[in-house]
Amino acid sequence: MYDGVYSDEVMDHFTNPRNVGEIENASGVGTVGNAKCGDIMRIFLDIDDDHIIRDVKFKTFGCGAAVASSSMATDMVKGKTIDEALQITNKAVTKALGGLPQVKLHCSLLAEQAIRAALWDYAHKNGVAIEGLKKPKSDIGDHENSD
Amino acid sequence: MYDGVYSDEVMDHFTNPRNVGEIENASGVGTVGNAKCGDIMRIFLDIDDDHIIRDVKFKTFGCGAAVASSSMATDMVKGKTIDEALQITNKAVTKALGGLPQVKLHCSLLAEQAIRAALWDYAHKNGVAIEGLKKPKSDIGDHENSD
Amino acid sequence: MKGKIYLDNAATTETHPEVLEAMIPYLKGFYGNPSSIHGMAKYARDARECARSSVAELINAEPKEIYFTSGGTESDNWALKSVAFGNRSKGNHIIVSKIEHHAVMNSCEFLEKNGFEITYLDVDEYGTVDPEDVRKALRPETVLISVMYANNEIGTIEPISEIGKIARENGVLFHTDAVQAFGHVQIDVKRENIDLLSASAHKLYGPKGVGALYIREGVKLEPLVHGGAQERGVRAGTENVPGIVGMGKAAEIAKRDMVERNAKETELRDHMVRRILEEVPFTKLNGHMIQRLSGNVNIAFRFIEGESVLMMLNHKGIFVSTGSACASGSLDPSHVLLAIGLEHEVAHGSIRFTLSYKTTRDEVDEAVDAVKESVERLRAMSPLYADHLKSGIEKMEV
Amino acid sequence: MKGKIYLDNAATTETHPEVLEAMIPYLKGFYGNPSSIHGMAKYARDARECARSSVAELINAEPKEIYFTSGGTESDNWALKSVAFGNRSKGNHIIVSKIEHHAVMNSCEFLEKNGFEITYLDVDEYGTVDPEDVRKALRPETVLISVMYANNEIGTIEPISEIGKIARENGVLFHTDAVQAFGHVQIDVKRENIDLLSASAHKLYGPKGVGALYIREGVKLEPLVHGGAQERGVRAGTENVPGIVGMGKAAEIAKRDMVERNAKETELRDHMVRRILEEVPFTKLNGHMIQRLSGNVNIAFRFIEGESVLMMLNHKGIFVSTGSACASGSLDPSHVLLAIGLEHEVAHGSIRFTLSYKTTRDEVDEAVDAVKESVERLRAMSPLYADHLKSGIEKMEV
Ligand SMILES: Cc1ncc(COP(=O)(O)O)c(C=O)c1O
Ligand SMILES: Cc1ncc(COP(=O)(O)O)c(C=O)c1O
Repeated sequence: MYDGVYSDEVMDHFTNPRNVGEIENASGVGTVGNAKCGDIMRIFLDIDDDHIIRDVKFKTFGCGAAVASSSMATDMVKGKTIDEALQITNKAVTKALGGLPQVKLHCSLLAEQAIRAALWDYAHKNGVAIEGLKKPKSDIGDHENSD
Repeated sequence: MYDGVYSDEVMDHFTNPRNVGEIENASGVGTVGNAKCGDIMRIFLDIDDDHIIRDVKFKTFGCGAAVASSSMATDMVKGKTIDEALQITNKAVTKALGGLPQVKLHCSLLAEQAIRAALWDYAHKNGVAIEGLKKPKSDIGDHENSD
Repeated sequence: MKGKIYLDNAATTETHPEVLEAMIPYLKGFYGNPSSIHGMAKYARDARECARSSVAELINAEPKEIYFTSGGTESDNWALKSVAFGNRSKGNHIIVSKIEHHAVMNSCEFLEKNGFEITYLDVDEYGTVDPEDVRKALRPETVLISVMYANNEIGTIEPISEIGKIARENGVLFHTDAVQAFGHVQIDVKRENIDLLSASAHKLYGPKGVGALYIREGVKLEPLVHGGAQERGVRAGTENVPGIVGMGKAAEIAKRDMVERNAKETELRDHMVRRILEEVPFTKLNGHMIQRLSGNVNIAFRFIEGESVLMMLNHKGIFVSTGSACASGSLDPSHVLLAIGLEHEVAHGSIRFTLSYKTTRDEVDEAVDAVKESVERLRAMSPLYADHLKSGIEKMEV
Repeated sequence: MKGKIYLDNAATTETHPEVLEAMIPYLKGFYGNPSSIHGMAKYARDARECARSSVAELINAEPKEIYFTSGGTESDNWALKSVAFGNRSKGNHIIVSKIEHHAVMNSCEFLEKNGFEITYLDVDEYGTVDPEDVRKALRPETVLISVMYANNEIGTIEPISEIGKIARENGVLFHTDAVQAFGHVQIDVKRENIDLLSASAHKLYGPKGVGALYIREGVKLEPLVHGGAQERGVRAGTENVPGIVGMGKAAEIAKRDMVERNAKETELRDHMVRRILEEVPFTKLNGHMIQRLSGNVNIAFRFIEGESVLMMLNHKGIFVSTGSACASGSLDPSHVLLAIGLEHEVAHGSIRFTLSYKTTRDEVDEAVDAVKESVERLRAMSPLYADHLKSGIEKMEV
């Protein structure tokens, strides 16, 4: 399937994923991806008044790289400010995972998008503007009829 | 090279060919084949007044099947009358050899033709007519310019 | 691979010890080129012809109708392309099923680019082609029907003799990709009116890199690979003698052991299917329940993605597969699972377990236990499962 | 084959013990399909990539420029046909030499039937192509030049870097059939401007049924064999992993031992040539004296036919060859020997002896003694020799 195989870091985050779960009454929730492509990620953020991400959880339907990317990305944004979290790109996630196979690079992009979607949700709910954040494109909402 | 390989009979006649040589002042000599095709057979006959083939010798340039066919064919005509010798076809030679690979069947035909050519030579020299014998076609004479 | 459970025998099999033993002399002392004239060639030639007979016998063909190739893929390519290009003056239409292997599919795509028209036949929810659909698809310009003997992903066995009959009645050549069926199912090319049949050794406990194309006597094919006069002038290249010997031995063993192997595998297969369907909720068997390869179990697990199941099982030393091995490299769900009508999500959550004659009941049970655990873990992280639970529907159709 | 003297190493070689040893694990425990995702696949994949690097290193290519095939013949077919059909819009003209292997020749014949024009370049009496002839044959519609690296019958090494230079300067793709040269001659695809190069493992103490095509980065070829995504999507089919591992090992050993092997073979070759030419009258060396494969001796013996020499030697356990092994099945003398200007009779009387790194001086001497005896016996039965003696000319040009 791959030119290479998964790195040890990916395997570690896949077999022992960090931050799995949901947050009740989360400050923001973002869901991206669709079942047609085989990946759906949902990220829950608990953001305090100082705009610091106090807690983060995820649920993911997807391959090993999708799970590992969710785990790594959530770990990376935890404790960060919103501005800092926005700096965390898919490249950074991929790098932290020790690389991903070419065909799996989109998984780290999904993780980036899921965080942004959750931040958007937070901004939207709280009526705040976050500079540099755009409305998320692919949401779970349209996955059933995105064929 | 072959679908099959040479039979034991062929191998025996190839490794211990019978009747190799020449006959001085032979009653008839026939040469058939050409170097282009890789086979030349020359047969010498010693025929007595009763039209009996007293002795027969051959020289052959050619593959294993050509040598074995010459050996077998000469053995088969030795002591026979001219009429009997004319009955010996390439099929009989092939059969006596325990069969030949498809691509080598022409070797037994050459042997038949060489005997007929030698008989023709005898008939021609002695002014006798042999019923059922036609002028040989392929002779050594035209091999150099038969390209 | 001690302590490992290999359930990916449709991808490739372990070479049978008897097969390897038969090959070794030709990898060592008897290394002659069969096309040479000297003594060293004779051993190679005899061994090759012996193997040809064993392969022929397994499908009731004549030895001279068997041509060795480098594998199933080459056999498929040869059959499709040579029949197509060789009959251009007669017509440019080919009929295949929607669930063919990529070796057939991608040859068809190539032929389409070169002016051929391909009809891709639908299959029903079990992956079965309806022979009547074959008949209806026939046109005056149809030159070939190609329907696989058994599917590599879902194990469904196709109604080959019915299709063969229709092909023969209509004077159209019939090819079947029997790579998964060869040696696993009783095949009779004469009775089933098969004109061309592809086989591969490594799916039958033989070596990789060798296969065969059966070409019915009287059918003329332009070579795919031109060159020397090997294989009666239609497949050039120095023969892979050890590989051919291995394929022959594998065929011989298959003929000897087929009934026994099938009985054993079928029992284990049905046991595995029963346990999974009973013990893991929201699952479904893909493929036909009865017209099915004895070693094939293919299950759709809802709400989770197959590769992650595969990886969890892998972590436990259990080797399975999602789509077919060669489909990989792509992210699309298997064309076979879509053709039997699965939703994308369900197709993504399907796993193939393929047994061998060596698989034990303990292995199957261990695998099922591991599957249960992995599926539970993954569902616990699945947003689709969470949504489903919230939706309050306890049971649902899958 | 104890007590036998195998001098047919251009037809095929004995697998090197180190090669077989390297292959065995992949014929046994590590049988995974490299396209699978699980752990069993990783061993196969790693081994395949390691082999790819070894093959690349031997010719100064990059690993990603090496594509494994089923042998030299497939590589030749793939290169010629895919370049031809893929560049139809650009042109339909191909330049090859008159002494190419049948894999190239018969692919050309097939292309001619499909509307391509082929220029067959003459060679000189030593079998050498004149690079200037290549330049002169170029047309605006030329899409490919294919000249073999070294000839399989007479061992002549062609001026590849000159031809490569002309091809590159003129923007025409250059393929070389290096099946006989790969691992025997120092090849540098970069320095020699080679775009495509065919190799085969079994001519280099590797296994039968595996070869490679080097495709320079940037050159795009349509697959010859369509299907799964193996070999970066251009050569489908489950990989012959043990074979590929064997080819890699053979390449690695060749890189290590080439200088030593060549020195040893060259000395024996020259000794053999010298003895035959001195001790057997009416003989001649076919091919180039210096630009020659280190293991190749090809001698024309006048007045006798080659196959009968071969059979006599065979009887004594000495294995040699007349034309190339794959040319057999035909009765015509070798097209290579005719191309260097031999008369039919002389071409028919030519024998090829090809040495290996294991050949000893004693074996060579025993073979020469046997040749002398066989040639004498056959000349004694030859009508051509008799005529020659009667003609009274004691010495003659051959
Ligand atoms: C020059 C040359 N090209 C191509 C081939 C074909 O290689 P293979 O036998 O591996 O198909 C051979 C040998 O048979 C050869 O000598
Ligand atoms: C149905 C089917 N056809 C063709 C092939 C290709 O065979 P091979 O891998 O021997 O090229 C396979 C297996 O990969 C298969 O399962």
